[in-house]
Amino acid sequence: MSIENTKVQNLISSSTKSSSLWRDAWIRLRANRLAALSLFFFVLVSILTIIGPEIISTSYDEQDLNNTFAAPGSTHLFGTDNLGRDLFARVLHGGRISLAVGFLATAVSLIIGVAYGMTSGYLGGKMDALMMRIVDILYSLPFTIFVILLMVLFGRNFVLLFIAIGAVEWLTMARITRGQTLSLKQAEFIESARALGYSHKRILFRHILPNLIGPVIVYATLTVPAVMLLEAVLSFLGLGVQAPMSSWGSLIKEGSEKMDIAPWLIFFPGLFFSLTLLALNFLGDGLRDALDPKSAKD
Amino acid sequence: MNFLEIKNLKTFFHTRSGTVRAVDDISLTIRKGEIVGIVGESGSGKSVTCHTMLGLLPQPPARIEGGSIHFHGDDLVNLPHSALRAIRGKRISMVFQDPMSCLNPFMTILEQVAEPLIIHDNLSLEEAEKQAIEMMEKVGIRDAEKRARSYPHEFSGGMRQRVMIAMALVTKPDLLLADEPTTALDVTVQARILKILRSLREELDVSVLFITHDLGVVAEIADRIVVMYRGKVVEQGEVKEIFSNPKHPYVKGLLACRPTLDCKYGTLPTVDDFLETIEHENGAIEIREKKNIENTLQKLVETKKNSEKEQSDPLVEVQNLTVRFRSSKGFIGEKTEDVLAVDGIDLTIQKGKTLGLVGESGCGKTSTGRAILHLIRPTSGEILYEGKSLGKLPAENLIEYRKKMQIIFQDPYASLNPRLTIEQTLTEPMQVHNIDNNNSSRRERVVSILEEVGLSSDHLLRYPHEFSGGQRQRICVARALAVEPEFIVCDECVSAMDVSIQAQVLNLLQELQRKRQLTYLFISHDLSVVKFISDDVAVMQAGKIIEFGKASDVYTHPKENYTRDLIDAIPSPYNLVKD
Amino acid sequence: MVKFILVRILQAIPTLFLIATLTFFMTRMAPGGPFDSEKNIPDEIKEKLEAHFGLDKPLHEQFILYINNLLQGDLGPSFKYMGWDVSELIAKAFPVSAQLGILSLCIALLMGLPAGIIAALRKNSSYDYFLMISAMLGICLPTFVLGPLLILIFSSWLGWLPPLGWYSFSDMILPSLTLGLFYAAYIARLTRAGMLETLNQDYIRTARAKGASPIRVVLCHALKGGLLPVVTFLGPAFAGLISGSFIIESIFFIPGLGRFFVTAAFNRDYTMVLGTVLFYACLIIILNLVVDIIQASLDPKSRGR
Amino acid sequence: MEKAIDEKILHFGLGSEPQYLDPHLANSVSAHNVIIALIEGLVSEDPETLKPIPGVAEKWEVSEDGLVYTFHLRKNAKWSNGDPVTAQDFVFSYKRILNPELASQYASMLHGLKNARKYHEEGIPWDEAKVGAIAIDKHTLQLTLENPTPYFLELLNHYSWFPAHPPTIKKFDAFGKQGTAWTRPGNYIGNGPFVLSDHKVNSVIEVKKNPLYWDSNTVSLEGIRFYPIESADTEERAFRSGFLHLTQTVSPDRIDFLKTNHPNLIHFESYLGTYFYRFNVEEPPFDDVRVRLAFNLATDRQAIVEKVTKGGQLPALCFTPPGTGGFSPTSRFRFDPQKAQSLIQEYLEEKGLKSLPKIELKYNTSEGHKKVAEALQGMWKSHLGAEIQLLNMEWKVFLSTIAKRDFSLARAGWIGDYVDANTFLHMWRTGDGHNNTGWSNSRYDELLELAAQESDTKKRFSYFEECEKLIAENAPILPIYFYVHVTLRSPTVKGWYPTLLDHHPYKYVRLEKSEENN
Repeated sequence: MSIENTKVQNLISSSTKSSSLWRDAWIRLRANRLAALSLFFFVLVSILTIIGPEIISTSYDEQDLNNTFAAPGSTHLFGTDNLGRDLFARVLHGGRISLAVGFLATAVSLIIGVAYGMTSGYLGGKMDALMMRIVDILYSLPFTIFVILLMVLFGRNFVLLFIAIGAVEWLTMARITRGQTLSLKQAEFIESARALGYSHKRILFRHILPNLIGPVIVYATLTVPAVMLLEAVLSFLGLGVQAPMSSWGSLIKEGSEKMDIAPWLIFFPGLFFSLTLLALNFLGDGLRDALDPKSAKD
Repeated sequence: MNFLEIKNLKTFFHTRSGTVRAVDDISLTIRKGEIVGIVGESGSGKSVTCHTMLGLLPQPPARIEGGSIHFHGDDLVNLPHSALRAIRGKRISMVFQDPMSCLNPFMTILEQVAEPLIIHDNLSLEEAEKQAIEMMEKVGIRDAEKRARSYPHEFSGGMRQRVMIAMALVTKPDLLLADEPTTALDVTVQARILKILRSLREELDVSVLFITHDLGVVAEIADRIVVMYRGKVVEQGEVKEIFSNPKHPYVKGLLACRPTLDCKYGTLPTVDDFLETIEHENGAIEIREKKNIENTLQKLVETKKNSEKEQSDPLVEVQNLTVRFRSSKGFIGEKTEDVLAVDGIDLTIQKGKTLGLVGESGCGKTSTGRAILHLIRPTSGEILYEGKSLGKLPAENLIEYRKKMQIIFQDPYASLNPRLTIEQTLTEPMQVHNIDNNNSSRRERVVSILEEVGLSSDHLLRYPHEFSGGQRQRICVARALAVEPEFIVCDECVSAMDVSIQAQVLNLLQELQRKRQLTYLFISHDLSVVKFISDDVAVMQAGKIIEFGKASDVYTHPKENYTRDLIDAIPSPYNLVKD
Repeated sequence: MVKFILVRILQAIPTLFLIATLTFFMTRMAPGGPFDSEKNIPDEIKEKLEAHFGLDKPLHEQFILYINNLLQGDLGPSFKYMGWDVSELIAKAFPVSAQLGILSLCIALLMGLPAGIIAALRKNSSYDYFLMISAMLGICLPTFVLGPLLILIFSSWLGWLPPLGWYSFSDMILPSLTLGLFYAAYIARLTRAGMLETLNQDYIRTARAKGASPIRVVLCHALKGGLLPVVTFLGPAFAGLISGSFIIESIFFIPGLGRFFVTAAFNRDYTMVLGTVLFYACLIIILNLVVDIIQASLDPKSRGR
Repeated sequence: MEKAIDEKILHFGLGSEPQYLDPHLANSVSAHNVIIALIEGLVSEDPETLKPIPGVAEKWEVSEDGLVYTFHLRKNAKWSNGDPVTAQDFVFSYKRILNPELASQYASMLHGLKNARKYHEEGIPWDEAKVGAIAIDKHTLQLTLENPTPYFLELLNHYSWFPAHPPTIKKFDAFGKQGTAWTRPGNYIGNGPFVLSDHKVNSVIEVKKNPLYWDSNTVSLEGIRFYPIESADTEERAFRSGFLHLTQTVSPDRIDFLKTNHPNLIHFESYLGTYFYRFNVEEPPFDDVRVRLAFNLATDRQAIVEKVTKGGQLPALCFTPPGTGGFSPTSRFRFDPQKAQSLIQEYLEEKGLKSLPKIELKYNTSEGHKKVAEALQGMWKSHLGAEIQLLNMEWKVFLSTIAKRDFSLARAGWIGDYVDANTFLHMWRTGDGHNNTGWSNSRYDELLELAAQESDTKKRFSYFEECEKLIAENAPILPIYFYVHVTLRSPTVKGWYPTLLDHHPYKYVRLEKSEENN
């Protein structure tokens, strides 16, 4: 018996080229030049914003009132702002906030949306109808308006910002998840899982959830830029983060006011913001193509 | 007169993973008023040939590498797009396989049928519609005038295919390309469509190139047959000639592995019994006939003799089973529709035997299978397993029976979780049901089951998408076997397969039954397959069992007209040969 | 169909009630009131002021009173714009927002649809890449950057168009363009995706097999199915255009509903905030309904129901 | 713009939509800017000095004790519907604004009238209360004051003293009611140089020349269009592209740019106001006067006005702006980081602390406030080692936070209502509605009481001086700078003079083509 067993072991180690769908997707993603470039750019920006502020010598809030509105140059790579603060440091720091808002709020919406959508889709029937009707009702709330209202009425508060934005975005996430769950539920491998007597928990988490992740990741990738835009809008209304911290949104807002006298103040934050959004969007598109088995046929 | 002549046509697909020689140097001719059937399994290049003729292939990846298609003096391969468009739909029309997806859901039937006339003949809308309605009546759409303004979804599958045919013939073309036009249809509907095609050929004097994977169909309709295999034409000739005296080993194998009503084999021969293929380094393929075929076949015939089984105890009894679906569209208020899928049926499945359940689509046979396994709750009635009622069991005890009863589905692509390796898929049921308590012994068991279904331990760490359809179905069988069941529902489990693979899977099922004393409920729309594998047969129509009995009795002496109709509708080359 | 509409309207009632309740208590719980200002008002005067507008009553009484008035179609007086009723103000501001929204939507459709169709037909060509990267840029460029940029170019430098206001047609061009470009980009992407999906359908192959010309294939066969996602998007888009235009309205000084809402929120103009939120909610509900109806009428399968 | 000059229409950026156009309810500068075009008070202002000059009253007498004023109304003063403006109209107006039912925010401006409080606050009927406002005849009005008030005539230029047309008020039942429609175009009856012709909320308020105005010959403008543009950027863009003649919102960041590139457009005008921070003297660490003084000493006001605000503001080294009604307090606040440090050191040692606790600085959301706060944050960090956390709040939230005294350090500003030191010093009395620091000093309260009774200017000023000294010693606040009004004004606008209260009577304003204007 043990001999048999080692034989099996050997066979397993010798069978090399097994490729999971994830690996395939990764290969497809890498083959998509735009998406690969976007991924690279995005990783670069993330690293820059995460460790950048720690390693560069100037601090984002250090003022030099004698050197305001300095044009980009060797001492200040991106120039300085109205209080003589180094724009490069501020862009890096702002990116940290913007990305944090983008990702945390998306995470909030992801968790709520997937849990809700999966429950609704899996339960089906009356319960599903009821849960989706609730989503429909929530859809008809003017949500941007509510976010603004919340922020205006209760002051800005990071947690509130996530909750508010997450509360807006989870609806679509829930719909997507529910749709996927419904169609997966009818897939024959789920039926065979039921025929094999698997528990609901096992079916949900081992068989449905992993197959949901594709579309969910794609949507999440596209949600992050949407959230970052919303944060920028809030910044425009003066409801963004607290000074002297800044997000890309608030930097762009400040820059757009001084477009004609200090164009670099809008150029650099705008460039980073737009390129990051661009990268995330292209990455999302690329992921959709890579994860969608339909496109694998081409 | 050869009015269409294909010479040395080569169409290759250039993809990232390499070049596929989809059509590799074929030549064939069609004469005026003739029906030529192209037969081949999936991937043999028959559809590509057809699409190449009309320039419908997406280029790239497809590319015509050489050859010519002469039609009335034009070479279709080199024709400019506009000239080709003038031929498409006017002189050469095409009918596709799936009449649902091939009709535009946003346009009325009439608009679509009349459209070729408007495009090619510059007819006024009125005139075009008049002719369209006439043609629709010709293809057997009753009340065409009235129904013409409906949308495709309001038509049944057979009616839609008639619409497609009307649309193709409305311009009175010289040549009709029919790409598997009856594959998605029930046998009785198929028979009617074939009849219409035959009669219209006479009436309109149109040549037909009929593509199908079904030898029976081609025998019914074609004058001449072209057999394709791996992008090449392996044999062509008159229908009778080919069926009575096939020359190429592949054709011989194809004819032999197809279960027929008067099948003489106990175990089906497979194409591999007839030939071996040798791939040369330059990509060319050589096909050689195997030796001693006669011997092999003789052995297979002998297996039939000891296959008669004795009477045994019932394992599963179905009593007065009713399944009703309630489809409600929304949370409050809106309409609910009741569909009575299964209408109070009784069935008995004997231990160690196979019950075949046949019927046309929508007759309730699938619902019956799932209700027996309690995958859907029966609305009323009882399922007894070894005399115990499953309906009365609490959920935790049902799990015990889940171990004993398993199911294999039609679509092996959808029945495996794409995110799990084969090993994970196969060990999971063992974990759930606590079969073997450690992983190494489970792995051993998995390997032995894999070997039993004709796979090897090499496949353990692979993912489903790395396998072919036939292999996947074997994995599905292996998964069902993992819990050591006694009873398996096979729900159309070979319907989507090519005949050669179908034969392999049928053989596997039979072998497993013998070795493991399994009991099958074999659900299928294909009467020949059911006849081959079943001991008892139940015929279902509109939710009711209309006939039940020993397979041999039912087929030879059907009591009901419906059963007889079904049997008569089976297209069979042997009817032809016998004539 | 009538039944469907009726059911939807019935469903809207609890939705609106929920929104009203939520907004009412949210605004009231917020710090600050409509009569706070930097020059402090003595408490007694403030009490009088509040009594004057019934703000001194217990909250639940105020709520019941508000709902009662609401049922009679009375949205109450504005606190910020003294002497005007909320309904009057909405009646004046909404047409402005609607005008802006419709113009932007027209621009968005006129630019987005052709761009999307061309990109889909010339998939993976340089046209496609150019159009889609432009569209992506359009999506990623916040309106509050685009707006001032357009003003800088077209009014400050070139002097062609007025920088703000909503008094004549020339005033409308820049704001509609600013707002429209974002949606044009979005529509272009949606159209492309929808068209690509449709062009892959079997019935397109059927149409080609009939000998239909590429233009006929696109116009007669692909467009209807390909634009379905765009139609679905139009409802939320229009609602978004109207309720989300406050940035444009503030940059271009347009007296639209969005600006009213934001100022009202900042000024604790309770009745105005409530009024606008309820109005927006109604609008979204109606637009969703309209889109559903249009969609149903486009899709023959759901037409019967 | 050329067209506007020909049409003689002034385009004016208003900053925000006024809540009220009713003079008895108005509460904002933007309302003031509109109302002075529509209504004229008893006296008017000299456009350059703001000295009281005859308005509706052509002349007046003051009793020797400074308590009784007798105004003689001109006979040709008319309401815009042709009715004569009478003494009774004024009495009616005072009765209306003091009417407790009306709940006017500025009614207390009239508390200087004898017995006005009795009627307003104690609910005693007008006639019984014997309020010191009597119409002797149709054209003679006699006002009696509680205290001699040297600045009384200046006070009369505040809109709370303006008349309203009694028949209109009665018609719209607006005597005791807010939010009536009488202030809409078509209903609005005024007596000023202009009449309200159009009002599109959030878009434009338009006034046209009033032909019935007694001095309409002096009025050059044919009309004014007021644009309530909330966004400072939008307003500035509007000015730059020639859409507006005048705007008063200029971002500090632009001042340098404008000074170099458009020196003819930008105007700096001193303004009667102080920009300062409040300490909460009841919460540590600011409960200790040394900490408050240290923060004051560590504030380089000169740097703030030169590097941050840049609008030609004066550093505030005392609380009352110098020269307010002739009173200039001694400068007592100074910049001395060493001293500041030693004070903090002393404090820390006594409390056994290593460093100051983290301090929150609250301000209402605005670019300008943010810049000053960020600059101070830097100064205090380097001089005192103080960690300051900035917290900007939306306006209404900020107001309620201040009123609840839920802060330790908060931005503030005060604009004088009239040209007298009293308008500034008044607010630091114990329990004053604007105090909000928790600071209380009985000597200070006493001094203000003495000043109110005193008619001798010299003595009054000595009381004020002592008040300033008390403020500097106790430092309940941190004065930063005195306001300056930065205006962008097209050179075509003539007859617009820098004034301390930023009042600009429109009747003297003209639009002329200018060679500078290209």
